[in-house]
Amino acid sequence: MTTTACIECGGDVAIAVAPMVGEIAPCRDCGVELEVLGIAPLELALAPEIEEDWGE
Amino acid sequence: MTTTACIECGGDVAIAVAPMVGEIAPCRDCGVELEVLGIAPLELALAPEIEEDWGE
Amino acid sequence: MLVVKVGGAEGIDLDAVCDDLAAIAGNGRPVVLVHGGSHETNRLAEQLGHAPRFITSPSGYTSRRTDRRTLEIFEMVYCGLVNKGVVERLHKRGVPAIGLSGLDGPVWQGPRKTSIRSVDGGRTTVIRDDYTGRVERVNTSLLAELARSNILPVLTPPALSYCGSAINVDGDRAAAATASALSASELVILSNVAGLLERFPDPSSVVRRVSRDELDAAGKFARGRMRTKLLAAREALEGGVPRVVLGSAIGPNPISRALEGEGTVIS
Amino acid sequence: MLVVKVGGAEGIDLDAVCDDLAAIAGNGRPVVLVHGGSHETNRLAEQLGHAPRFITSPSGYTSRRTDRRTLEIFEMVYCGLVNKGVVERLHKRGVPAIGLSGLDGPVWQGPRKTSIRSVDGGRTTVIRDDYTGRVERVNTSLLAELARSNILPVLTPPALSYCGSAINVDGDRAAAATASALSASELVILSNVAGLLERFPDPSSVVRRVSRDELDAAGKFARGRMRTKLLAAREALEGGVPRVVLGSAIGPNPISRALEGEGTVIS
Repeated sequence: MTTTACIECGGDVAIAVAPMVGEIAPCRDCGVELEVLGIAPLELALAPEIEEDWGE
Repeated sequence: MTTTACIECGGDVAIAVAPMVGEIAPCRDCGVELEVLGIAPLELALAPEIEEDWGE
Repeated sequence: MLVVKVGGAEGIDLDAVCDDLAAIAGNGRPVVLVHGGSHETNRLAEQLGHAPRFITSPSGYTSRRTDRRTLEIFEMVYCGLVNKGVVERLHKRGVPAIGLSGLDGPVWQGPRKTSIRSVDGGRTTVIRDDYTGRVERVNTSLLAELARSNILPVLTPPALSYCGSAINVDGDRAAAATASALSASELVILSNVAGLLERFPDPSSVVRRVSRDELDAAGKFARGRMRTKLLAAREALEGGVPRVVLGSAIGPNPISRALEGEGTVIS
Repeated sequence: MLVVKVGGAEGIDLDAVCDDLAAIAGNGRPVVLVHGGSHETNRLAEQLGHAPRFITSPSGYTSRRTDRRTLEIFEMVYCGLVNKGVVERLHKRGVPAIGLSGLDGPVWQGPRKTSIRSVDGGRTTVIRDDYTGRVERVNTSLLAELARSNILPVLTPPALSYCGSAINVDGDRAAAATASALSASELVILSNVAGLLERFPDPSSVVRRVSRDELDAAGKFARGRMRTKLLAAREALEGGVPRVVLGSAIGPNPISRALEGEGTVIS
């Protein structure tokens, strides 16, 4: 794992060494969930809310 | 082609040397249409009427 | 009431057809759509290792050899892929639609042929396990009920045989039977051909007008599927439909262009 | 009104289900059937080189990854092969039937999830091009109209999203929504499992009765799809359906056996 700065609070966000686009990375400090939008360069954004219901 | 006896009039029915099950063989004498039901031994029967309309 | 049949040949743009259909239905005209799916059925049959086979009847009509496995592949494409694809497109364009095969209701009933004949290389054979037949009865009360609820019926083969099995039926002739049963004012049959062509495949050789009495003579120009379309046109006219147009499904507003006379007008 | 959901797992005998259904409908009881098709969909997806993939949600629910190509394969099986196969079987048994997907009418509408989360190997990812959602609205007037005409509705996913696209929805929960909307007296959910099993997969460990208050506790026994069935049962009870039975579709008269209490009765 490696870390990067949280876009909300500047705190530490643990990121997989080889992150996948779409991967969720929670911020340990403020608790928001970030989504990896781009890898090179690394680009993060607030992850969309969980919609719990599921298809067939 | 080879010939066999018509089951209706006893006349000559021309049959392919290697007939196919379901093949139609008309009788030259009485004109009925016979269907090959079996090959070894050769078995003939009156062919069903033509139903002209067609599917997609 | 307008009945439109759109074929399933390659290159037909269902989005363009549905754009046009949404505009026509949006103007308040009740419409019933019938569609085909032959190209996609051939593709899926190949992919599943059950290659499509076609039968030529003693009088030269071509049709799909429809054994049980083919019927299932046929249903997957016609009733699944194409039918629901058209229904989805119409909803997206604000037109409430309902996709029905002839089995459903049932909408289409008719006799299943107990046996058919196939001519191949000069030899004629009898085939008995073919699931094909013809539409004789149309469920007009169900279709009228849907029209009253402003829901556009999107119909597709197969039909239901009187003995209760699914049967492959010709979409053009099923559309003609539907147009007759609903006393439609017009039947438009769209395909990947510009109409009846005097010199097939030259699109500029479209025969623009054919009267009912000229239908037999016009038949000599017809190749392959066009022969069945002329038969369908005849059956629609005999069923009381005043006007039938054979037009091209290719390009924008194909239905409107046909209604304006682009293609072969038969009346 | 009775709503029956029959799953699409391997080994389920649709002839036995339709025999039983014809007897029940023949006694005058109005019935709506909902069916699945997962096994055949997996098979076709493999054959077409678009292998099925399944997603596990953060809270442990499993569902089919439904990209556009999967949705088309899904429609070919559910709306084509299985739906028309059931409709044909019912006609053969003298029961007029109509096969409808949720798109048709539309019968089922609901929100499409703009994004879903998938947990795989401890890593969670957001997926946006998934065509899944939930049934919120049921077209009761269309279904009631069909019941009045003595035509048995045979329903199948997909549903229609509010933005006009086809969405894969859970068949058990769609059946629960339908049972609630139609004020059904009973909902029977049949699958290749004898009911909620205390010691999965031991069929003798069927939990015979679960009251509404015990549903949460019973949840700890549930594995995989059974979790969604319990959720569906809860939603049906909350929707006013007095009795839900989770039973086995295997063997003769599966519906009647479930109605008589064979399986897990939740009320």
